[in-house]
Amino acid sequence: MKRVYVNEDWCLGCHLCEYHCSFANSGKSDMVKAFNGNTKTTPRIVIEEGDDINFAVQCRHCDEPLCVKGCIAGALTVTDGVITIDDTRCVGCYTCVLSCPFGCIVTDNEKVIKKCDLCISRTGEPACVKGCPNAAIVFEERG
Amino acid sequence: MLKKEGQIRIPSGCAISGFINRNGKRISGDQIVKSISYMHDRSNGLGGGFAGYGIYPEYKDLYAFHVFYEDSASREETERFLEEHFDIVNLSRIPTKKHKNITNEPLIWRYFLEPLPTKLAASQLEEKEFVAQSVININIKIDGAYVFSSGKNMGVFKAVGFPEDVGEFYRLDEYAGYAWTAHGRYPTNTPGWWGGAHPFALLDYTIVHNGEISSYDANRRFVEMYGYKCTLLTDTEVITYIIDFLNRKHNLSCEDIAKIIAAPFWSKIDTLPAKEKEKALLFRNMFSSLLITGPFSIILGFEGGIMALNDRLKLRSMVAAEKDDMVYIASEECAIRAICPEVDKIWSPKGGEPIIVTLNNGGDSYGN
Amino acid sequence: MNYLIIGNSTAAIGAVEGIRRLDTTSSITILSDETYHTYSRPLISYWLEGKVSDEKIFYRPQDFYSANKCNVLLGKKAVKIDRSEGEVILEDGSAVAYDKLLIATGSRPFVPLMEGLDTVSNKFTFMKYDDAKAVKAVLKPDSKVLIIGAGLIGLKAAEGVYKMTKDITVVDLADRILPSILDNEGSNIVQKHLETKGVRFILSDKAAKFTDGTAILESGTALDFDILIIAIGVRPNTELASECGLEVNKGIIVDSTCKTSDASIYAAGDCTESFDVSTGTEKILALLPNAYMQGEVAGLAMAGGTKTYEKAIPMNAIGFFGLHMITAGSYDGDATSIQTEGNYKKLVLKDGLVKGYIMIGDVARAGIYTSIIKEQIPVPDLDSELLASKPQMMLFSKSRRLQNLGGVNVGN
Amino acid sequence: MAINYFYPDYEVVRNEKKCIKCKVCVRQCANEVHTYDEEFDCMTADDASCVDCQRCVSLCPTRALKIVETDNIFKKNANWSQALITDAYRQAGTGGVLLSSMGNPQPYPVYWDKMLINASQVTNPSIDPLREPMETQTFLGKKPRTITFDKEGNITSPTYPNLKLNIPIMFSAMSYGSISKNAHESLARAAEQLGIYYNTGEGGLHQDFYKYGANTIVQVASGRFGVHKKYLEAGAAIEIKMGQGAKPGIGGHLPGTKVGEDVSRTRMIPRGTDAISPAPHHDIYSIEDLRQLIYSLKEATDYKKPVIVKIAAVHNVAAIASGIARSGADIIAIDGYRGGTGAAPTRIRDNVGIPIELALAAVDQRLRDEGIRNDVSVVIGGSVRSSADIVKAIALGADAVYIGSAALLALGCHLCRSCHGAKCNWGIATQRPDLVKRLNPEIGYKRLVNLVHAWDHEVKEMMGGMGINSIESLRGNRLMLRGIGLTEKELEILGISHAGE
Repeated sequence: MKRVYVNEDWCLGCHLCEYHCSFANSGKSDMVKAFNGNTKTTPRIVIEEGDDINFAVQCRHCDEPLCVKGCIAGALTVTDGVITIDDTRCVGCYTCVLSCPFGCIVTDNEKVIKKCDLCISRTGEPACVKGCPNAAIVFEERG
Repeated sequence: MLKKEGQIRIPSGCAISGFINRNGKRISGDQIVKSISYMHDRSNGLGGGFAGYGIYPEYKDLYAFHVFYEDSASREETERFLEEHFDIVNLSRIPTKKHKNITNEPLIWRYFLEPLPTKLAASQLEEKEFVAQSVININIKIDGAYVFSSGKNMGVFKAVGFPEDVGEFYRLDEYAGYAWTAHGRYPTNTPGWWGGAHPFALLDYTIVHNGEISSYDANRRFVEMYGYKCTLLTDTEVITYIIDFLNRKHNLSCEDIAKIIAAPFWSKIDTLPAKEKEKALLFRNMFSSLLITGPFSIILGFEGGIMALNDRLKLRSMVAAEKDDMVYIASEECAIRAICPEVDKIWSPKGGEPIIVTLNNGGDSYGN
Repeated sequence: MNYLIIGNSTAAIGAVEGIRRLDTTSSITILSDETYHTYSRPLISYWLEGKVSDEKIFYRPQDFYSANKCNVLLGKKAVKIDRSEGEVILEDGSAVAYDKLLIATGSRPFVPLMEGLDTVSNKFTFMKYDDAKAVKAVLKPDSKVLIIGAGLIGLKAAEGVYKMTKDITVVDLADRILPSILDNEGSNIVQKHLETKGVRFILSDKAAKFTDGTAILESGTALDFDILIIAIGVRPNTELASECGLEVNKGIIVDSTCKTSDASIYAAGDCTESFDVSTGTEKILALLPNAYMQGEVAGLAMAGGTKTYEKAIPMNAIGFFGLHMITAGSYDGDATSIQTEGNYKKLVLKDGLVKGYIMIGDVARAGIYTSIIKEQIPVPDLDSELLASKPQMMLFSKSRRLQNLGGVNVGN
Repeated sequence: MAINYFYPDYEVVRNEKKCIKCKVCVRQCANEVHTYDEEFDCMTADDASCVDCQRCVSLCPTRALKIVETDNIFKKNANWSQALITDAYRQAGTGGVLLSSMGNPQPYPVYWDKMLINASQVTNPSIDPLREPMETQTFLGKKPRTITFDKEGNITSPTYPNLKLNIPIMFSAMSYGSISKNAHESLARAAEQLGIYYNTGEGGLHQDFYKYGANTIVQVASGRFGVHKKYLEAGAAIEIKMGQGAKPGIGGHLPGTKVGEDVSRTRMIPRGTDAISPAPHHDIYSIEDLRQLIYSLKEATDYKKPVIVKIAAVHNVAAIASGIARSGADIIAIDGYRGGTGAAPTRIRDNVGIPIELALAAVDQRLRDEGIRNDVSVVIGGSVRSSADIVKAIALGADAVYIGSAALLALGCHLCRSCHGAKCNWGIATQRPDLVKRLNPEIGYKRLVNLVHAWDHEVKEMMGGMGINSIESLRGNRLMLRGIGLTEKELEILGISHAGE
């Protein structure tokens, strides 16, 4: 299946992916509205920055997803390889945060957790990939 | 005022026809006149002409110069030049018949010549080169004189007018040759000038051509590096020079010439066997500026044969036919059927594939 | 092939999903002594609190059994396993045959003998849906709730009733709360947080005797209550296994495919023992993720698969009144801890490995630590400077990152 | 001193309503124009540092930024332009030579834009490149003067090594050092995919790029940086750089700050030292000396590689080219005065040399007049900006073109002409690792391939329009061009007629 892959050699640490992710998940029609309003959407992608190296991390959509297996509420499910969260079931216990080996389950002040759904329901192409200026994250089939 | 040939580039559409008897049997000129007349609508009256091979058996070892003069002054100057360089065995006006559609005719003279041995030796040139340079010299340097035919045992007859009228004017029924080519002209950028009519000839090479080549200036600027001077700015002229250059200066055969001027596509070359590929690659690379693109169908006449060739995309019509020892080529089938209703075989040659016909018996070009 | 599963909770569901990955046709029968569609036990406090509706307490969608072609026998209690006949005898005397059997009987609350307990009318344990329903039936605004046990269940019960009543007292024999998952500092932080919400704690004390409505503690303190919740601990349901002669220690003994000492009988979940890689010991790890993972491996093994589960560690993610904490592994070793306002983190190293951690407040990306413990990645292979600061992929070597973030076979 | 203050040339305009303070501009500007002020929670910009490279504008996700030219003006003066005045102030302050980069930006006539291309109508059909073969493959190098065969038809006359180009476009010489390794990798990979060539420039060939040797032209310049036998053998052709259009008559200077470990090894000079290419080759003081170097290089490579001699287009270019053609060079490359550079003295860049169009026309005609045009191929560069320029160049007589600036544009260059500052925000003209990584060769090479393919496609469309289906029939076909707004003299030099004639 197509997944988002990171090539840290090309990540500039510009954080655009974060902003595109937030925007994509904000439900707003315009990026300015998504950020200059009262509520800001937490990005589902995390940038790690080092001295010479940067990279973005988001849900790997594991073949053996520990988050899904450990979910106490049956809120995380896999459909065609894509792991999604059902907001109405999540109780915010964070067992998935405990389980995810990549640290890709994101929490904010809201009750439920947030995670990357590959923008499947919105554009078909992950917004982070589309917004990356240097192809440091790509959406492709590998292996 | 319209510029004439030599002052501006002249594109033109046209009709061509030609035939050859493989066994060298001589055929009356009225046949070729009849053939070309069937393509009347492919001409516009601004030029017609013919080339006949094997027509001067009595002077077969002499160069036959056909010359247009605008006035007697140019004739005198030319004749002085000829006397200086050649032994003039015979000279006369070319016999013509008054024709209501042929007007403004220049003085039309014919000379049977051979180079003066002393002059030839002094020039350190080969005989043919000596003759060719002499022709070019007259044409460039002597105002009002134009040599339009200069081969042995062959002759070009051309004028402003429809080709069938030109044929009558020159009384071609009185000539017989083993090969004939004809041309009806449809130029779009000339008032019509006798010298500009086809065939275009140098030595025994004659070209009749239908088309408008788009590679003209690339071709011209290349051959002009090698002593040619394109004075008429016509396609026919440059094609003739290219053929002369490749055949006479590089000793290349008609087949090879076809591979250069209508070169195979690179994609085709890639598929050839190694040896052929090497040759084709070298030809295209070495003579890249002699590739002729744009539409053309030509009939090249030369001593002992004819070659017909289409551009490699076949952007102009051309059909060929065989009947016994005759081979016919024309822009349209009607022109063949007119003189040979029942053919053995008729076909449309592919673009870039030459039809080369030479006389049997190693070319008894005199047909006796 | 006839699969039979005793139990209808996490391990059982894991097993069904495991079996169906390999075998989509054979019959699966599920026995449950409860009468509910499979539901999530940890959700009962949320249900009681009203955060989870009647529909959402279910662990899997309503069409789960039909979609997975399961024959479910609800309200049927298994009383005996007849290994020689290959069948399980139910309370009503009927028998259900199996080719492969999974024991997923879970655990039950431990209620010690306490004087006068039988006189208490509103006394509850807090493990099943029915427990929560029973509490809800009597819970009124201003009910005085007494909870015996300051562990995970007790405190979740406290949170569960909190919406209705703030009058909550928690008593525990230990000197601190959540002793099974937190260290002293951590316990203090959480206790303080709960106390700011109004929960009262009486620690290092225990109920000596009860009358209906009053508990007398060993210290002599008398506590009035309307509702008593006993959350002292749990015991594995191993009787079916031991009675039919399977090897049982504290829990049922299983191998890495969850097979018991009988090749056609498997066991998974809270009723079994697992190997804790953080301490190197066998122990009962009564945790929902562990139950699922064991159930799934058991299901796969029953259907002929070879996947093993051997990276279990104790771990917990839980929150009380908005304060989140995630813990894992063992705290025996060299600890570094950082405490900032509202946040606490402790990382324990031993023998060149990360053995355990506690994160309270900021729990972001804790799973990276969890994986380091489970995968037993040597500390020298990690960026030691970054290790203590926060969990991140940058801790790993470039080649490992490449494998994890750019490679294939993700998550295996 | 107040006189040393220059009002910034450009101003950063930020639309505060659109700005979401994502700070991409802060992170991406190597000139540190943008900052985020924590105290006031606002974005600020230092206009004085802005070079108008458009990096921030391009990356701003909400399109909140634009750069405008300042409207601060000196008193108007048609003679003393503001730029000249400022330059005088600068030099009065520093005493130094002014430096610039990329090509001459002054408003001299662009002859490409004064020539129009022909198309067929009626008498001669145009050719549809989608239906008919349309050939742009070409060979560069000396052609045999004669051809002979033995009895079996095998070729017996000598032939010469030629470069085969699928498309008559090559990437100009740009050294590793002046541009980044990722830029070089992009060029190399694109050249390989396109079946064309890129050029090492005078910086040697990085060890990682020997694998692209079959599509590499290795350059030998006056500094001889990175030249050794293996290097010469690695390339498909060797180019002797005699001059560069952007700075005819002078050498080059790569500051030591750009000579890091890799550049040092590739150029074979100590790390951190300035790499100075002398103005002349000190072993070439005459045409005879050039012949010696040409044949030395041919000897060294067993006569298997064509040798290119690259010169700047200067006044006497036709005679110089003729001399080169008779010195054994297989290809002459001529670089016009608009050609780019990583750094050049401003006055030289803007005032020395002649337009490539005129140089090309003069050289092609001169070589034909001497009958030696088929002995050499002619490649031109120095501001070939589009496929139309290529068609015109070939019709004037070029065999192929070099593109440099256009290739860099494909890689993201915005022609801010600040290469000499070495802080290229697009990761091209820089060696700073954090900036170099901004040019991902995976993207870069594809963009180059796209650009060249697009241009090739357009060249084919125009050829088809002219009724020409092979590039060699366009070469030197000046009838296909007409001048517009040109003087008789200009038309004469270009060898073309005026539109309407």
